[in-house]
Amino acid sequence: MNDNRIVMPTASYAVTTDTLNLEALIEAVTSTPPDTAVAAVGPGGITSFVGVVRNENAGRRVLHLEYEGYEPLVLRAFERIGTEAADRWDVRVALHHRLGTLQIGEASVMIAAASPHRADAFAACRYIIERVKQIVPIWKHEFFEGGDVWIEGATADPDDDTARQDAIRVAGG
Amino acid sequence: MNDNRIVMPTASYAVTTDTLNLEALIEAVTSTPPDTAVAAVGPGGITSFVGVVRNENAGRRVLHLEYEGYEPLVLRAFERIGTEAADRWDVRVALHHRLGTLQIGEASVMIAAASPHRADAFAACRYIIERVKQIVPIWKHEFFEGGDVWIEGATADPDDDTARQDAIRVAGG
Amino acid sequence: MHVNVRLFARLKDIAGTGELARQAPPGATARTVWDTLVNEFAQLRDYEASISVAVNEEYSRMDVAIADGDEIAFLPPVSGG
Amino acid sequence: MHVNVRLFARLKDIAGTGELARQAPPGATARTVWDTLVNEFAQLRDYEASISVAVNEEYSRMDVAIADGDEIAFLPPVSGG
Repeated sequence: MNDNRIVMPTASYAVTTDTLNLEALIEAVTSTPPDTAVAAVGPGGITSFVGVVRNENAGRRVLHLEYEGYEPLVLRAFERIGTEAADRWDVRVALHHRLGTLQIGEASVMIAAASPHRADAFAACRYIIERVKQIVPIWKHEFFEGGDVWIEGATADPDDDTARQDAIRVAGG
Repeated sequence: MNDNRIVMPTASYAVTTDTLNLEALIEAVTSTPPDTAVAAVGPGGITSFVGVVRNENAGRRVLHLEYEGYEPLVLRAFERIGTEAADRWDVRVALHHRLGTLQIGEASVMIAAASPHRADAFAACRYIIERVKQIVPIWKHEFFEGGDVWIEGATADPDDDTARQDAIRVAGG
Repeated sequence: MHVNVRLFARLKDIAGTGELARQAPPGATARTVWDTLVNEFAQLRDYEASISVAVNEEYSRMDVAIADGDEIAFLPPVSGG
Repeated sequence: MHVNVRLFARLKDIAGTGELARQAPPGATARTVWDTLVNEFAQLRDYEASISVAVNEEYSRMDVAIADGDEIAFLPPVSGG
């Protein structure tokens, strides 16, 4: 982390076993004007992403998921990702992730990004979900018809610039 | 319109003077399984876009906006845009636009897109807002400090393929 | 024949109304109706190159033939979102 | 010196616990601690090339020197979202 980074007082990060609430994220990125150019003008667009537990994965019929996380490091990773996004785009962001048992159709992750420029809001929102999947210490334990399995995706390495450039590229710049 | 197009029974289109409600759009794209592959698997991701009235435009301090629309054609344009999106990406979509007097910070437009694939959800959501600005017969009457002006953007031509390709390109494919 | 004209946004301000009933000769197109309006409200000429037209609540073309009772809407460049 | 080890997801299943207290020699690195665990729980070796490590709740490197009382967390490939 760079101690010279701009403080984003209204960025909202949370990891919780409670049901997620998109309105809370949108409120976080639009209310309480902070001391930034974004607030002086007000957001023109707010994008959001909600990740939902699907009933199918890799041909297996999924019954439910259990999410485990290393909570203090999850929050630090959220801050890192949010700062990366705010350094690159003119955005205020929110990022909430749920842990514990989730049923099919429940939301596991919610992201919101507000910006005067809709291109920035879209790019930041997409970037953040890609980075969540790359470096946030959370694991899905999948319970399916016939067994269970820990899902393993990316080796987490926040300093891997190739991964970060991939996320920037997918986000469209 | 092509009469052979797949009917998307849960696509939700609205033009209203009432306050918009994002939860209603997300409900529309995720509930009531329709007879499509999307519903069989369930959405994995839901993206949304909310357009908000800004307090500044082209250096003018905006006081409020009045949105006027040709309502029956607005709804037909919404259906056209939603069908274009669903033909290209594996998505269910919702698109609501507000008319009448809007104060600073109020939402003028809301879009939601649900898909098993987050790339599709992001692309469709972005495509839809671009197309709204290209071809939907709605006009902003801006009241600012010192006067008022009708905002005029794009000449609406749904058959202009260059404009449509621009929207596809901006959406990332 | 008789047509119902709809005008929006700045076009409505120029004409002072958003709904006008007008007569059109047999064989008239949407452009015939537009030209009639430009004769009546000179400022509409500024929109010559940028208007869109809808006939009976569907986007159409200026050279489309119109029929008795049609609703012809002239639309300045849009600014939704 | 004394370190607190945290294991997650499948690593926790292999070790049968998510929290272990272990001794480490002076000059030990995170890798020293990992090697100790692999000796104890052979299945952990499968994760040799894919684990990440965090020291005191911050991402770190396997070759970082550790200190008495440190919390060393070993993380299998992540799958959040």
